[in-house]
Amino acid sequence: MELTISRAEILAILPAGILFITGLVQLFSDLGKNGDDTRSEKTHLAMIGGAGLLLALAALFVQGTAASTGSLYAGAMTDDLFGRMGAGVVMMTALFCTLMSGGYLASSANNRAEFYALICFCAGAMALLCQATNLISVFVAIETLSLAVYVLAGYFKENRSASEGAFKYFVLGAFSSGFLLLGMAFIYGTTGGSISFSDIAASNGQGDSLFSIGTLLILIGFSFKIGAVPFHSWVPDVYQASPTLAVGWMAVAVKASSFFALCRFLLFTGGGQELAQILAAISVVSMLLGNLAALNQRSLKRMMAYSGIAHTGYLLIPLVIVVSGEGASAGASIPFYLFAYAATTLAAFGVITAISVGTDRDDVRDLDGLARNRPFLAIGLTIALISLAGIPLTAGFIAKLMILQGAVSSGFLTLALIAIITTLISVYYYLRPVVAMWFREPRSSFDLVPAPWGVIFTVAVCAIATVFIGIFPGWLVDLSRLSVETILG
Amino acid sequence: MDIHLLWIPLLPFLGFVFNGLLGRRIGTRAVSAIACGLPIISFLISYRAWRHVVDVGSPQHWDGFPWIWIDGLVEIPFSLHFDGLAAVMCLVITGVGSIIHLYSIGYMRGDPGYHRYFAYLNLFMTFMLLLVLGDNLLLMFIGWEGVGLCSYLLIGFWYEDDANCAAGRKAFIMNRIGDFAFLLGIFLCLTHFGTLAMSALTDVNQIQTVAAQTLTIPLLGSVGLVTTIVVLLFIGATGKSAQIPLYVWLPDAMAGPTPVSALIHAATMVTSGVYLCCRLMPLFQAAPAALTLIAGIGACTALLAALIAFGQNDIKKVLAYSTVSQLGYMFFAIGVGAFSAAFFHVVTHAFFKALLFLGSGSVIHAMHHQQDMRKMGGLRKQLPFTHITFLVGTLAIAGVPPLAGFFSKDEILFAGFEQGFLGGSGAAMLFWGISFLTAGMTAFYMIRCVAMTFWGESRIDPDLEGKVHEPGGWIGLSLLVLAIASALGGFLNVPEFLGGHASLGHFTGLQQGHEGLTEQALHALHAAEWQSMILSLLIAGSGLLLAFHCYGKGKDLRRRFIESGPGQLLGRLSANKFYVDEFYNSVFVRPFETISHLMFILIDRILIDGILVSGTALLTRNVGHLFRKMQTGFIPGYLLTFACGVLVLLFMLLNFLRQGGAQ
Amino acid sequence: MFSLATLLYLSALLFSIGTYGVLARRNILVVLMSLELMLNAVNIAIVSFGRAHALTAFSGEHGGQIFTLMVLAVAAAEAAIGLSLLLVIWRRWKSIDLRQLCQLNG
Amino acid sequence: MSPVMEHLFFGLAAVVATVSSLLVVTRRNPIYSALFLIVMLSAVAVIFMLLDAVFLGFMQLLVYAGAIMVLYLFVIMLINPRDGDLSDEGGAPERAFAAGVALLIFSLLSFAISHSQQVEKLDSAGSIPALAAVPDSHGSVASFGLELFHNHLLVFELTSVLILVGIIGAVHLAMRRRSTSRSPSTVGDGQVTVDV
Amino acid sequence: MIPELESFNLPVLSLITMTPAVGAILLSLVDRNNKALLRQAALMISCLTLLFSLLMIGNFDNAVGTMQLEEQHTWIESLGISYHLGVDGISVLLVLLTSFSMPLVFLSTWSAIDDRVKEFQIALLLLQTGMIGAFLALDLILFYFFYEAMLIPMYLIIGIWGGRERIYAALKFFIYTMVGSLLMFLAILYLYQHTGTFDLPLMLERIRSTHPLGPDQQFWLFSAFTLSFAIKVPLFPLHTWLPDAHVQAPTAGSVVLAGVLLKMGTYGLLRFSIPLFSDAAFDLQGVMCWLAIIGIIFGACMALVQNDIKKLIAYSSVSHLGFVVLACFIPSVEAITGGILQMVNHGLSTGMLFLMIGIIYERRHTRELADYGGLAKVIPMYTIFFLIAVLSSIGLPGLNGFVGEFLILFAVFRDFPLWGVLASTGVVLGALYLLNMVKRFLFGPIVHEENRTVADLSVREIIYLLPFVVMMFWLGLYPAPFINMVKPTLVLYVEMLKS
Repeated sequence: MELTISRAEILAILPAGILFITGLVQLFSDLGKNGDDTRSEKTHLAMIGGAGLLLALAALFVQGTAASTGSLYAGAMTDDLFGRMGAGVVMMTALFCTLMSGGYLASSANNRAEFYALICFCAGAMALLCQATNLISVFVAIETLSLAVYVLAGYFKENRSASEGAFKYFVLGAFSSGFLLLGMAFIYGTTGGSISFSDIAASNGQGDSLFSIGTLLILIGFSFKIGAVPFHSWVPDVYQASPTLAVGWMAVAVKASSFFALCRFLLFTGGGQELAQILAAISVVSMLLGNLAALNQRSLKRMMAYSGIAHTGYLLIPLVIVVSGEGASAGASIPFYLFAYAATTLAAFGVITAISVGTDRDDVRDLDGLARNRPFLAIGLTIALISLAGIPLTAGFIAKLMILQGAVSSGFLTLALIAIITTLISVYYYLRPVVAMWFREPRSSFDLVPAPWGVIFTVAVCAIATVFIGIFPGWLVDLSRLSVETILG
Repeated sequence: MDIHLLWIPLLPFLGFVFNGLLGRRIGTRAVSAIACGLPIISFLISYRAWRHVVDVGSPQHWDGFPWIWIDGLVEIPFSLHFDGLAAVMCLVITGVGSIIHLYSIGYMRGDPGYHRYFAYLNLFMTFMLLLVLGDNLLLMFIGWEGVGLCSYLLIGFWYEDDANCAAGRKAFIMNRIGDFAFLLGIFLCLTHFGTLAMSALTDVNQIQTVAAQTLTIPLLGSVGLVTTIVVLLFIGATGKSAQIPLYVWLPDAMAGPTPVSALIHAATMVTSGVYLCCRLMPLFQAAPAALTLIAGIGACTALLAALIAFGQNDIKKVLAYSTVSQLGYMFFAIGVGAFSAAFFHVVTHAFFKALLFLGSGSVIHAMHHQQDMRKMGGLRKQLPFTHITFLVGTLAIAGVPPLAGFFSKDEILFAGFEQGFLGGSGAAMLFWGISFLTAGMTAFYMIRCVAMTFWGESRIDPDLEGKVHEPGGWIGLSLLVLAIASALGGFLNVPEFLGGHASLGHFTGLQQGHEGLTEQALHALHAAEWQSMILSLLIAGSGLLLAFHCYGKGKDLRRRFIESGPGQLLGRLSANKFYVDEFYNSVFVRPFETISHLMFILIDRILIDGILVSGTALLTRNVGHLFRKMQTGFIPGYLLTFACGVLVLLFMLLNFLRQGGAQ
Repeated sequence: MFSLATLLYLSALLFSIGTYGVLARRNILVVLMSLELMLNAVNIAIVSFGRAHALTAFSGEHGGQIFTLMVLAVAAAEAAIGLSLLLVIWRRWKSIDLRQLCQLNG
Repeated sequence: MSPVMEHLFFGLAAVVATVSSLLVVTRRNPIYSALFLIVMLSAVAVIFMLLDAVFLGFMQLLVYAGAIMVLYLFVIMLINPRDGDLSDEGGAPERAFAAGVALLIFSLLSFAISHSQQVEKLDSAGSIPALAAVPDSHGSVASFGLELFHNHLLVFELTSVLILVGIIGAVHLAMRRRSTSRSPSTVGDGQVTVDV
Repeated sequence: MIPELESFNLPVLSLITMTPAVGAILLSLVDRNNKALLRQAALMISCLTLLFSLLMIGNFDNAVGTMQLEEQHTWIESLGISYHLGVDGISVLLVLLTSFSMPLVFLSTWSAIDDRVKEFQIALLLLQTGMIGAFLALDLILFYFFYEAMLIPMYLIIGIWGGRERIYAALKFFIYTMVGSLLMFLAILYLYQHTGTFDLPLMLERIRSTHPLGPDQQFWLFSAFTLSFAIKVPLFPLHTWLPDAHVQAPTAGSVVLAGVLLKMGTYGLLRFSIPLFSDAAFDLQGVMCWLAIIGIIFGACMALVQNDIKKLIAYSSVSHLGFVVLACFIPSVEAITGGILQMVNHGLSTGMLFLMIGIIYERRHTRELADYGGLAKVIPMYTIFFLIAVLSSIGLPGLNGFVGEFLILFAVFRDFPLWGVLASTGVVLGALYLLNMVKRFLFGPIVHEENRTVADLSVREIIYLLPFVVMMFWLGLYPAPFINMVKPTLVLYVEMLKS
C-alpha cells in the first residue's frame, strides 16, 4: 500500500487548504501586537483574508462547471459542481464578513486576528462539508465548523449576553452532536459497515428500521444546525447576543453548508415517505413558528433569527420532495435559494452591522429615519427585506418561485399553501424596518457613526446582486440544476 | 345633411364657452351682446329652417357622426332632426328664450355673477335645443340631463345661500330619479327595437311587432312591453315635468333668479316631458293602459298643485304651483290622447307663464327682492305697466277668451270630455271632472295673486315706500312682447268648429284629421265641442267672479271660509303643501341616510375592518406572542424541548414504520 | 449475552443515561460530563458495529475504529471549548448553574 | 482469551460502565462525577479491547482518561466549588421528567434495535467472540495506521484543523488579557462589563 | 399604419414599459438638491413615454382582434419564463390612460411634493413601469413581476409622503394586496404545472384544447385569481383598504391609485380570471355580479355619509368600479366595451377629482368637508373644473362617464334585467352623494375666514387639468375611435367565452 495523492485530490482540497493557510497567516501576522492595537481597523488582516479567499474561490472554480470528478480520498470527498457551489456560497460569505470585520471589531476594541482566522478555518471546514461524501468527514467537518462558530458567537467574552448565547449554542450543539453521531453509528452498522455515501446508497440496509432511525437522527443533527423547529431554541438567543458579524456568518454560511451536506446526504440515502412526512412536519412547524414569533420582535437580529427559522422551513420543502422521491430535480432550488439567501441576508446584516457599529444597538426603532440620514443603507436594507419577503424583482422571489413550483408540481399543495400564508405573515414584520427607515423621522438622540468601507462595499454588492439575480436568474438556475444532477453522477 | 341644424344648438354653446371663459374680462356690455345675440341668431336660423320645412314639406335631417357606436351592435349616432314639432319647439325656445335673455339684461344688472348667469343660460339653451332636435332617444337624453344640470346650476345660482343649493340639488336628484326610469325605458327600447332612432320608435309597424311582447315583472306579473316602456318614459317625464310624485322640486326651484324660473321652470324645460310624449306619440298611443295612468297622474297633479297654490303667499311659489298644475293639464291631455292639445298648451303656456314670471320678476325687482305677497298690495299705482301685462297673463291662464290659454285649455278639456262622455270611459270622466274643477280653481288663485299683489291697500314695507317704480328698458320691452304673444298666441291653433284650421296641430303632425268622419258625425263633434267650451267658460268665469268677489268686496265671505273648520284644515294643508316634503323626508331621505350611516359603522368599520381585518391581525399577533413566550431563555427548557422533539420524531417514525410494515 | 444486540442495548442505555444527565442536571460541569457520556455510548455502538463488519465492511476493516478515533479528537476539542466557555461563564456569573443563563429570551 | 473469559470481562465492564455513568449523573459534587466518569471511560476502554480494538482502547485511556479528564479536574479545581457553594439541582419533578424522557428515548432505541433485521442478521452469525476471527494484526497500530492514512487521510488532516480551532478558541476565551474594553461609561445597558 | 415607422420595427412596447424605469435610474444620478431639474426630467421622461404610446397607437391595427406588436424573448429559460409583451383591444386604452395621466401627475407634484423630491419622482417612475408592464405582459410570471413591482413604490408613496395615519394605511394597502397576489402566485404555479407554460396565449390554447381543467380545479384557480383582482378593484367586501389608502396617500398617489392601479384588478379579471377559467367564471357569475351590485350601492351609501372628501371619492370608486366588475362578467361585446371605457373614464374623472382635491389641500391643508363651503365665489375657475369632473363622475350624458355606464347598464339590463335595474340605481345615488359633496364643498356661505383668501388655479394647474377635460369631452362626444380600437378584440373574446 502506497500513499498516492492524485492531481484531482490536490485540486479538490486546494480551496480549503488555502483557507486554512490564510487563517494561519492572519494569526501569525497579528502575533505580538499589544492590546491597544485592537481598536485599529487592521486593514492588512482583511486584505490577507480577502486575498486568501479570492485565491480559494479561484481554486474552487478551476474546474468550472465540470461534472463530478468521482470520489476522492477513498470516498471521503468529491469535487463536483454541487459541492463547489456550496463552497462558493460559504467563501463569498466569508469574503464579505472578512471585509466587514475590521471596522466592526475595531469599534468594539476587539479587533484580533482570531476572528479572521476562525472565519477562515470555519469556511475551510464548511467547504469540505459541502464536498464531503462520507460520514466521518461530514462529522469532523461539522464539528470543526461548529467549534469555530461557538467561539465566534462568544467572541465578545466581556459581554454577558454574548457569552450566555455562546454557551447555549454550545450545550445544545454538543447535545445534538450526540444524536448526529448516534445516527451515523446506526447507518454505519446497518449498511454493512459503509461510511461513504455511495456505499450507503449501494447497500441493502435501506429498509431497516434502524437505518431509518439513523437517518432521522442525522436529520435531527442537521436540523439543529439549520435551526429547524423544534431544534431551533438556540437561534434567537444566539443571534440576538452574538457579534452582528458572527450572526451574519452563522445565518448564511452555517445554514448554507449544512443544507448542502444534508441535501447531498438525503439524495444518497433517500428516506421514503416516512421521512418525507416528518420533514414536511418540521418544515410546516418551522414556517409557522418562525414567522409568527418574528411578528413582535423589536431586536432586528432576533427578528432575523426567527425569519431565518422560517426560511429554513421554506428550504426544507425541496428536501421533502427529494426525500419522497418525487423528483431529485426539486433539489435544484436549494443551491439557488441559498445563493439568493446569502446575498440578501448579507446585505441585511451589513446594514445591521453598520448601525450597530460603535453602539451595539439593533432595535427596530434605531432605524428611524435611516432613509434620510443614510439613504444608501436604507435602500440596501429595503432591498434585502423585500427579497426576504419574496417580492418580485429580487432574488428571494425567484428562490421562492422555484421552491413553490417544485412543491406544486410534485403535488405538495398543502405545503405550498402554508408557505404562501406564512410568507404573507412575514410581510408584516419585514415591513416594520422599512416603515421605520422610510416613514418615520430620525430620532435626534441617536447619531450614526459613518459605516466602515467594508460594510458599504458589502451592502452595495449584495444588494445589487440580489436585484441582479432577481432579474436575470437564468444562469444561476441552470447552474443549480446542473449541480444537483451531478451529485448522483 | 343640413349641417346648419347644428348651428342652432351650437351658437348658444359658443356663447356659453365664450362667456364662461372670458366673461369676467370683457365687461357687461359685451357679455350681454354675446349672450343675447347668439340665441337670437339661433332663433333666426330656426325660423329659416321652419320656413324651409313649411316650403318643402319634409323634415330636415343632419346625419352627424357616430356617437355610441359599436358596429352592428349598438349604433347610436349624433344626428339632428328638424320636423314640424321640433320647429315649433325650437321657435318657442329660441324666441321666448331670447326675450328672457333680453329681460335678464335688465334684471341681472349689477349682479357679480353676471357673466356666469348668461353662460349658464346659454348652456341651457344649447341643451334644450339638443333635447328638441335630437334624432334619437339617447341624444335627447343628453339634452334631457343637460337641462337638468343647468337647472341645477341656475337654481343654485346664488349659492351663498344654503337653501338655494339644497333646492338645486333636490331638483337634480328628483330629475335623476326620473331619469333612472327613463334610462331603463331607453334600455328596453334599444333591446327590443334594436335602435333608438325616433323614426323607428314612431314607426307603427315596428311598434306593433314589439307590442305583441310582454314582460314578466316581479309583483306585477305579465305586463305589455310597450306599456312598460311608456310608463318608464313617463316616469322620466314626471321628474322633468314635475308631476306626482316627483313634482316637489319645482316649487323649491324658485330659489333661482326669476328669469330662470320663467325660462326653465315654466316655459321650456319643464315642458320637455310633454314634448317627449308628443315626439313618441305613436308609441304612447300603443299603450292605452299607460295613457290612463298618465291622464290620472296629470289630473291629480293639476288638482293638488292648484290646492296648494291657494295657500301660498310667495308670488313665485304661486306661479310655480300653477306651472305644476298646468303641466298636469298637459299630461292629462296626453293621457286622453290629445297630443295636439297638450302641445298647443305647451306653446301658449310658454307665452303666458313666461309673461307671468317676468311680471313677477318685475315686481320683485321693483320691491328689492321682496317676494311675499302679504307685503305687497296696491302696486297697481306704482307699476301700472307691469300690472296690465300681468293681468293679461292671468286672464290668459284663467282661460278667458280670446287669450291664448282659452284655446289650449279648452281643447284639453274637450279631449277629456270627448273620451269620458263620448267615449264612455269612466276613468276619463273622473279625470275630466277633476280637470274641470281645477280650471275654476286656477282662475281663482291667479286672481288671488293679482289681487294680493296689485290691488287693494298697500302693505309695503315703509322703507320701500316711494322707491318702487316701474323697471324700464329691456324688462318693459320683454313684458310687452310676451303680453302680445299671450294675447294672440291662441290663434295659432284655432279649432275647426271656431272656423280655424288647427294649423299648429297639423303642422306638428299631432292632430289627427277628421277625414274619416261623416258629415253628421263631424257635426255632432262640433256640437260637443261647443258644449264643452261653454262649460269651461262657465267654470273659469265662476272662478274669476268668486275671486273678484272674495278679494274685492266679499272679504267677509273669504274670512268666514278661512275661519270655518274645513277652511282651516284646507288652509293649513295648502300652506304646508300637504306635507309631501315632510313625508318624503321622513320616509325616504332620512331613513336612507340613517341606514347608510349605520351600515358604515356596522359593516365597514366594525364587521369588515374591525372583526375580519383587525381581528385576523390581532389573532396572528397573539399566536406570535405565544410562540415568543415559549422562548423562555432557560437552557434546561431548551434541552428538554430538543429531547422531546427527538422523542416525538422518533415516535412518529416508528409509528410510520410499523404501519408500513403492517401493510 | 455478548452479542451485537447486547452491545447496542448497552450503548443505548449509556446514551440515555447521558441524556438524563444533560436534561436533569443544573451544574454545567456535570452537564458537560454527561455530554461526554453520550459520545462514549455512541462510540461503543460504532466499535461493535465495526467489529461485526470487520471482514465484510465496504470501508476497510478498521472503519469503525477510525471513526471512533475521530470522535475522540472531536470530544477533546469540544471539551476544550466547553470548558473555556465554562470559565468565561464562571467569571461573569460566579456561578456554574445552567439556570442562571436566561437573560436572553422572547 | 477464551470466550468465557471474554463474556465475563464484558459483563463486568458493562456493569461497571452502567453503574459509574449512573453515578456520574447523580452525584451532586462534580468532583465525584468526574472521578466516576474516569471509571466509566476506562470500562469503555476495556470493552473496546474486548472488541479487538486494542489500539483504540489505549487511545481511549490516553485521550479521555489521561487528557480530557485532567482538563475537567483542572477546571474544577480552578473554580474550586466547595460543598456549600454547589448550586441547587432541579427538584424531583424535573428530574423525574428528565428520567422519563431518557427512559422513553432508551425504549424507543431498544425497540428499533430489537426490530432491526440487520442487527438480527449480524447476530445470527453468533455473538462477538464467536465471530470469524479477525487477523492478528486487527486493531494493531500498524494496520490501523495504514488504513487511517490510506482511506482517511483527509479526515485526519481535517482533525488537525479541528484541534487548532479548539486551541485558538480555548485560548481566546479562557485567556485573561489586559482590559481593552471601552470605558464603562460608554457601554449601554450594562451588558458589556470590563474584563476581570 | 405609418409605414416608415413600421419598417423600423421598434420594440415599441418595451420602450413604453422600460422608459420610466431607465429614467428612474438616470434620475438617481441627479443631485438631490436640484429639485427643478429632477422635476423637469421626470416630466420629460413621462412625456417621452406618452410619445411612445402614441407611436404604439400609430402602429396599432384597429382591424385586428388578436395580440399586436408582440415581443417575445427568452428570459429565464430554465423556469419557462419568457419576456412576452403584447397589446390588444383590452389593454391598449389602459396603457394609453396610464401614459396619458402620468405626465399630468408629474406636473401636479411640482408644488405638492417638496420633501424628498428625488425619491418621489423615482418612485413614481418605477410605479409607471410597473403599471404599464402589467398591462402589457403576456407571460404570467412577467405579469406577476410587474403586478407586485407596483406595490413597493406605491407603498413608499403612501408611507413617506402620506398623511397622519399613513403608516397604518400603507401597511393595510400592502398586506391586503399581498393576500390576494400570493394566492394568485400559487395558482399561477399550479397552472404551469398543469399546462407546462407561463405564456398566456399558449396557456389559453392548451386549456381550451389539450389540457382542460376540471371543475374543481377551475373553481379554486378562479377563486385564487379573482380574490387577488377583487382586492385590487376593490370589490365589496374587500374594499376597506381603499378609503384608508386614498385618504392618507399624497395627491399623486391617490391619482395613480384611482386612475390606474385599481384598473389592474378589473383588467386582471378580463385578461386572466375569466378567459382562463371560463366555466368557473360562468358558474360564479351570479356571486360576482351580486357582489358588484352590492358594491355599487354600498359604495354609494358609504360615500354619502363621509365627511372627508378623499374618503368620499374613494367610496365612489368602489361604487364606480362595481359597474366595471359587473361588465366583466357579462359576456357581451357591449358590456365589456362599456367596462373598458368605464375604466378609462373612471381613471380620468376620479383622477382629476383627486388632483383637484390635492390642489385645494395644498392651499388649506384639510380634507374635511366641514372646513370648506362657499369656495365657488372665491375660486370660480377651480369650481368650473371641479364641477366638470364631478359631472363626468356622475355620468352626465355628453361627458365621458355616461358612455361607459350606458353600455354597461344596457348590456346588463338586456341580459339580466334585475341586475340592470339594481345597478342603475347607482346612477341616482352617484348624483346624490356627489352633489351633496359639491354643495358642502363649494357652495353655501363662507363659514371659515381662511376660505376667503384661497388662490384660484394657477396656469400650471390649468395646464395639467385641461387635458383631462379635453379627454372627458372627447370620450363623451366622440368615443368611436376608442371603441373601434377595442371592438375586434372583444368580438373574438366573447366568441371564445361563449364557445
